[in-house]
Amino acid sequence: MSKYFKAKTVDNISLNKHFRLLNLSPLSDIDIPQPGQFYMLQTGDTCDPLLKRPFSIFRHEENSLSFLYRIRGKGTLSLSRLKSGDIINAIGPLGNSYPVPDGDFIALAGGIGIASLLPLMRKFKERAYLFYGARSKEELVMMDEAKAVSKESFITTDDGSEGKKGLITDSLMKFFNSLPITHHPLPLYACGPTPMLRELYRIIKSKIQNPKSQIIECYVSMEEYMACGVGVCLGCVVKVRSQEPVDSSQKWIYKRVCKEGPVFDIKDIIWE
Amino acid sequence: MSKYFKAKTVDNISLNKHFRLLNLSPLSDIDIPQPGQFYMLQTGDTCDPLLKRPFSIFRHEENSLSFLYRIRGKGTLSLSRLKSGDIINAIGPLGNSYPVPDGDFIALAGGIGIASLLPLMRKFKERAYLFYGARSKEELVMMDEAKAVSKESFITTDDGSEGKKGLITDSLMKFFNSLPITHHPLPLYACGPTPMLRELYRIIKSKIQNPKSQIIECYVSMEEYMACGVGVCLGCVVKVRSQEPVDSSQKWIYKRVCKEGPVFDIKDIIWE
Amino acid sequence: MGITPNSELRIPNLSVDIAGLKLKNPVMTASGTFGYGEEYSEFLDLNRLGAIVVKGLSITPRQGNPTPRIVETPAGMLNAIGLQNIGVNVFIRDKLPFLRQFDIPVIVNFFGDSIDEYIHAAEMLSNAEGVHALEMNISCPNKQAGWIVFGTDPKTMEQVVTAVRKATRLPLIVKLSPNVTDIGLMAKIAENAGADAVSLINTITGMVVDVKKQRPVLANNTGGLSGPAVRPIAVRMVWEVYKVVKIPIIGMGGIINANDALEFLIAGARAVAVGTANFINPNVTIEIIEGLEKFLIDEGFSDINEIIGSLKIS
Amino acid sequence: MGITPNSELRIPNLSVDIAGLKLKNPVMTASGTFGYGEEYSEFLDLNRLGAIVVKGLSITPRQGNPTPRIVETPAGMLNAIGLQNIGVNVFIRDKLPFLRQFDIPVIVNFFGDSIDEYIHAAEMLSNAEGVHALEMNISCPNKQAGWIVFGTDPKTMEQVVTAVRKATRLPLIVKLSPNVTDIGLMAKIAENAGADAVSLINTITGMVVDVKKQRPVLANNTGGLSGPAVRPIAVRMVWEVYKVVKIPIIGMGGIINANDALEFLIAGARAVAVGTANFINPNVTIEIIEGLEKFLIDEGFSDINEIIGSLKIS
Ligand SMILES: Cc1cc2nc3c(=O)[nH]c(=O)nc-3n(C[C@H](O)[C@H](O)[C@H](O)COP(=O)(O)OP(=O)(O)OC[C@H]3O[C@@H](n4cnc5c(N)ncnc54)[C@H](O)[C@@H]3O)c2cc1C
Ligand SMILES: Cc1cc2nc3c(=O)[nH]c(=O)nc-3n(C[C@H](O)[C@H](O)[C@H](O)COP(=O)(O)OP(=O)(O)OC[C@H]3O[C@@H](n4cnc5c(N)ncnc54)[C@H](O)[C@@H]3O)c2cc1C
Ligand SMILES: Cc1cc2nc3c(=O)[nH]c(=O)nc-3n(C[C@H](O)[C@H](O)[C@H](O)COP(=O)(O)O)c2cc1C
Ligand SMILES: Cc1cc2nc3c(=O)[nH]c(=O)nc-3n(C[C@H](O)[C@H](O)[C@H](O)COP(=O)(O)O)c2cc1C
Ligand code: FES
Ligand code: FES
Repeated sequence: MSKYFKAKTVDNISLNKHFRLLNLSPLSDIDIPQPGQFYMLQTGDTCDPLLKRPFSIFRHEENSLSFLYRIRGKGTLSLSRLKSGDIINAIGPLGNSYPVPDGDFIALAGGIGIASLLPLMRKFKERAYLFYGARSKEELVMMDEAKAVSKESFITTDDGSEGKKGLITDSLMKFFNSLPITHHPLPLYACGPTPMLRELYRIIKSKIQNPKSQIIECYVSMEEYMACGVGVCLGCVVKVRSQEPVDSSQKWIYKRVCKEGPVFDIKDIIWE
Repeated sequence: MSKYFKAKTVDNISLNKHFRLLNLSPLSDIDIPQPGQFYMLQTGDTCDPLLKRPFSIFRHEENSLSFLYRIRGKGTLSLSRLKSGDIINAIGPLGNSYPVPDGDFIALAGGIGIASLLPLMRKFKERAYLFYGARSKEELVMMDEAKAVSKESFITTDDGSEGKKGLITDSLMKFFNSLPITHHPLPLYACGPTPMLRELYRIIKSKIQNPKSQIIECYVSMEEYMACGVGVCLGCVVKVRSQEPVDSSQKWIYKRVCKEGPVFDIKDIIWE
Repeated sequence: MGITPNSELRIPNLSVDIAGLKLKNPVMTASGTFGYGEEYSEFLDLNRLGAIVVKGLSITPRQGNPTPRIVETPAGMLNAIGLQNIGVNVFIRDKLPFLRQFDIPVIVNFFGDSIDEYIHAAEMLSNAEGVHALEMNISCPNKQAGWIVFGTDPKTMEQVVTAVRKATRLPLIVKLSPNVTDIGLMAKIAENAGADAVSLINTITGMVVDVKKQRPVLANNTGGLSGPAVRPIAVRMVWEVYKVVKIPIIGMGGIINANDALEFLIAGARAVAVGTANFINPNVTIEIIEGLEKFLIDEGFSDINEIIGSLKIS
Repeated sequence: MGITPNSELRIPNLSVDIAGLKLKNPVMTASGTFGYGEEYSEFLDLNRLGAIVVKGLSITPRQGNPTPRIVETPAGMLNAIGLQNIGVNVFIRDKLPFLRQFDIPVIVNFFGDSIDEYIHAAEMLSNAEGVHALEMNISCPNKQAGWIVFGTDPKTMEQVVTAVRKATRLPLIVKLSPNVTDIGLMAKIAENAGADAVSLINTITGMVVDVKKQRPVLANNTGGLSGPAVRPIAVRMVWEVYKVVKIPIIGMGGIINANDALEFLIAGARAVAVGTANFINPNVTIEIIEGLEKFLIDEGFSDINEIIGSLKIS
């Protein structure tokens, strides 16, 4: 059993102009991925694109791995060219995973961030309060499944073409405010664009600073450019608060998103 | 009407492990190619492979261009991945073409060389004495069509799996020897690997040096690495005898295969 | 940043000045990749180019190297054409009349084996009608100095640039070799020796080995690397040169689209030249010009000069 | 050519000697691309490697540069990790015990901001059990000499190599910077200053610009280019060095398969190191070792040493 394996493309389904669902069938025994973990996928077969690209596991079934992705640049474009039968190399599962929630929880997804959160929501069916925001209706991929496995769902789009018009963090804020102070705090899992995570941190920080509110556990899946995905290149680091800093003048150290992450406690990250 | 145009892949048919037939439908009006001319075809859509690759026109019909190719390295491998609907850029028709034969003629094809000669044989139906050699039966692609349009055909393979076992130039030699000295000399058109062309030159030279034999017109299609295909990079040159050499100590100049060629009089080439 | 109320309606200014030449736009062709303009005139309207730079010329014609002369490498190519060219006289007689038809600056790239050859070629070209500027290719070895490459030895370069400067009143562009430790220093020497502009980068020396034959693939053993593979190196060098010279820079090396051209302009190039990409897409220069215009409109700039050297560094 | 009657039955010799070390085969890992061996030990049997070269160390730990630290380029990548590392002491305490389990040479890459730091690091590492050789990374700036890069200035390089040579009895490999005019000269200086081997190439400085932000993509502005894009340059440099030095050469730069490794060996490298390719294929070193063996068998060689430096030039 190796984390480096070949896989055959079963299909590579176009969901709309930007989003695809890639189904792979590994050609050897593989480890079972946990929600939040990711794989480095080969996207082409020449030296351009050169590096593998990281993608969260979206679904794992017996002898099948699925990835939900958005076409962004040349790597994902190249990935979108894969057709049934094509064989690619993959490395994974990699990184840590979302801590198991005790009871109900909040899942905050911005756009393609849903890819990383759905496995958690699927595993703990009907326990998630889903907050899912995207630019438009078209970009709210997998919404039906996401709603189906959630306890309750809150949807926003930037243009109002589906759900509420506005930012998903605003909906989250309202939700917090509507909860009775005595409500058992729900752990929160978030994945999405950095501005969303930054805003989330602002919200969480204000709650922490409010002596009346209970402290929320909050885990975020971080993104950084990756070269190796396995912890050797040191390309993917984020600043994390630390008691044992490298440099005594600074209270932080670099941690690798691919190894110590991608899931971090939001309070540990230094948001600049 | 531009020699630089986009074309849609109609299909890309696998003839066997090594050979493919690519059918393109140009998306704009194009010039009519002549037998012996070639196109520079885009083979991928990233920076690796970077340069276009040269391929002889194999068939031209209204709004359709076909290319017969052999998978050799990364460019042709990449070309073999094109699927129906994929759009590529192409430049052509480029280079000169085979001079029009007066009457009957000889077509000497080594392997994939058939791609360049078939259009000539097709255009002047049943006027060609075809000499077609390849490594094995499998590599004698398009043999049925080639035979069908020929007056007479002579086939050899290195392994004897089809036709005579041996070199095609030996068959040609025998044919020459069997012709009555008074036979009107047949113009000869050749395309194939350099060793075959070199051997052909040896044969032709011995005929020229034999005062009893009549001089044969002999045209060869030359291959060289190409970058531009249009005459600007000077990458594809061959040494050609010249009355006006650049350097007075040498009786040759470099000519561009892509511009003054690919078809040359065999006697003009300096075979080293 | 130049956003005016009706900026969407305005066509931004693309023209730039290089060494006293006024270019319609900053996009030129790179020497050796565009012949003498004829071949590509079938594919595009030369009048739309910023300038045309022709294949390098020497006082007498050259045969160049044996073949193979080119080989593809990952995202690049090596060439060892060996400076094959028709010579200055034949160029003036047979090629210049064609180029004179167009309303764009013609920049003539030239070289020599010795300082005398450089001087001689510069003089001959300076007297020809229709040559608007000279580009000295100094990436060739100096016969007299035991085949030291002019462009990699500061002293030798200073001598040859000083000598050519005296031999011509045309705008003089010195084309720098990237095969050096400190390209900023080389540019500074060229500037002090009287260059009106520098262009960079020429190709980087490389080799590909045919492992079965245990020989270099190129008949010349080594060749010059060009194409997208070298672009990050070229952009860095333009930026290094921009920091130390005042004369304009013509940037090149691996440009295949408008985004690439913008990298060079922002890093400090006042114009760019497109080389290898012409082979892939004969229309690429025109597409880049259109792409630059679109970028300026989209980003709200009214003049290309606003972005030249605008790189914000950390 | 070593064809013996039953050559098909014989397994050819792959082992080579570098600076007194005996390597099972000529395939090593390149510093900074293989961590301290632990991460990749999940993917391959480290005992099969020719040698392992660990991430560059300094006497004190370093945080390295802010992010983005990497960006992909055509057929290559730029990195500006900024030499983040755990420091010599933590390495000796926490990482060496793991590496000592394996029966392969451990080569420790190290660097400093000053000659003193180099000396100090070399001394500390020389006393540690399980360090078999040192590789000096001289592609870093010298604080004392106003941040001139050690490896691009002949004088500075000579001083630091001479100093380190006195500080250690371990085999000493000097890793050369490709950002120089004459890499042969730099290699010669390293040899004269006491190096037992040279390794090349380190990364080539490059830059990518984000044109919308008008900023370099990397937080450090520039980074080092590696990967297949640089391979033709690296092979040429190995060949240039091979012509002028007697000490062994470790070749690297863009190797992704056995064919690439053979290019370097034939051009004169006695061993090769694989860097960026590990990221793409964690098993690539093993596949290269197998590919080398296959090549020797197919081509009728009985010993890899027969092909080292066997390049026939025209
Ligand atoms: C742990 C992890 C899990 C991920 N899971 C998924 C997933 O399930 N589905 C999915 O669609 N995407 C996912 N991503 C993002 C995905 O890896 C990038 O979109 C992809 O690498 C872009 O490659 P490209 O060549 O297409 O784009 P590039 O040409 O490399 O870049 C295009 C644009 O995307 C940005 N970008 C590139 N890489 C990253 C990155 N790592 N982080 C942030 N921005 C980036 C660039 O800045 C640029 O603007 C994940 C990233 C990480 C780190
Ligand atoms: C005018 C012209 C017409 C051609 N017509 C056809 C055709 O109709 N069908 C067809 O299959 N091929 C044709 N070729 C050859 C074809 O261009 C090459 O096979 C192709 O470029 C190889 O590209 P690659 O990337 O797959 O191989 P590479 O990786 O570039 O090389 C693979 C092998 O092929 C050899 N090779 C590459 N290019 C050439 C070349 N130009 N000449 C000789 N050897 C070469 C290399 O030495 C190497 O051994 C033609 C070539 C020319 C010059
Ligand atoms: C085939 C070829 C021939 C070239 N000939 C010359 C030349 O004659 N004079 C010169 O100064 N540069 C010459 N160059 C270098 C280019 O002008 C340019 O500096 C280099 O190729 C980098 O740009 P690119 O990556 O866009 O090609 C040549 C390049 C190529 C590829
Ligand atoms: C992410 C990364 C980190 C590197 N770190 C070091 C280092 O610490 N010390 C060093 O001497 N070289 C370092 N290098 C350079 C490599 O060892 C090697 O010389 C270079 O990458 C060329 O080889 P490649 O093209 O196979 O990667 C690093 C390279 C990369 C890509
Ligand atoms: S991607 Fe290489 S260390 Fe994380
Ligand atoms: S391929 Fe460029 S001149 Fe012929």
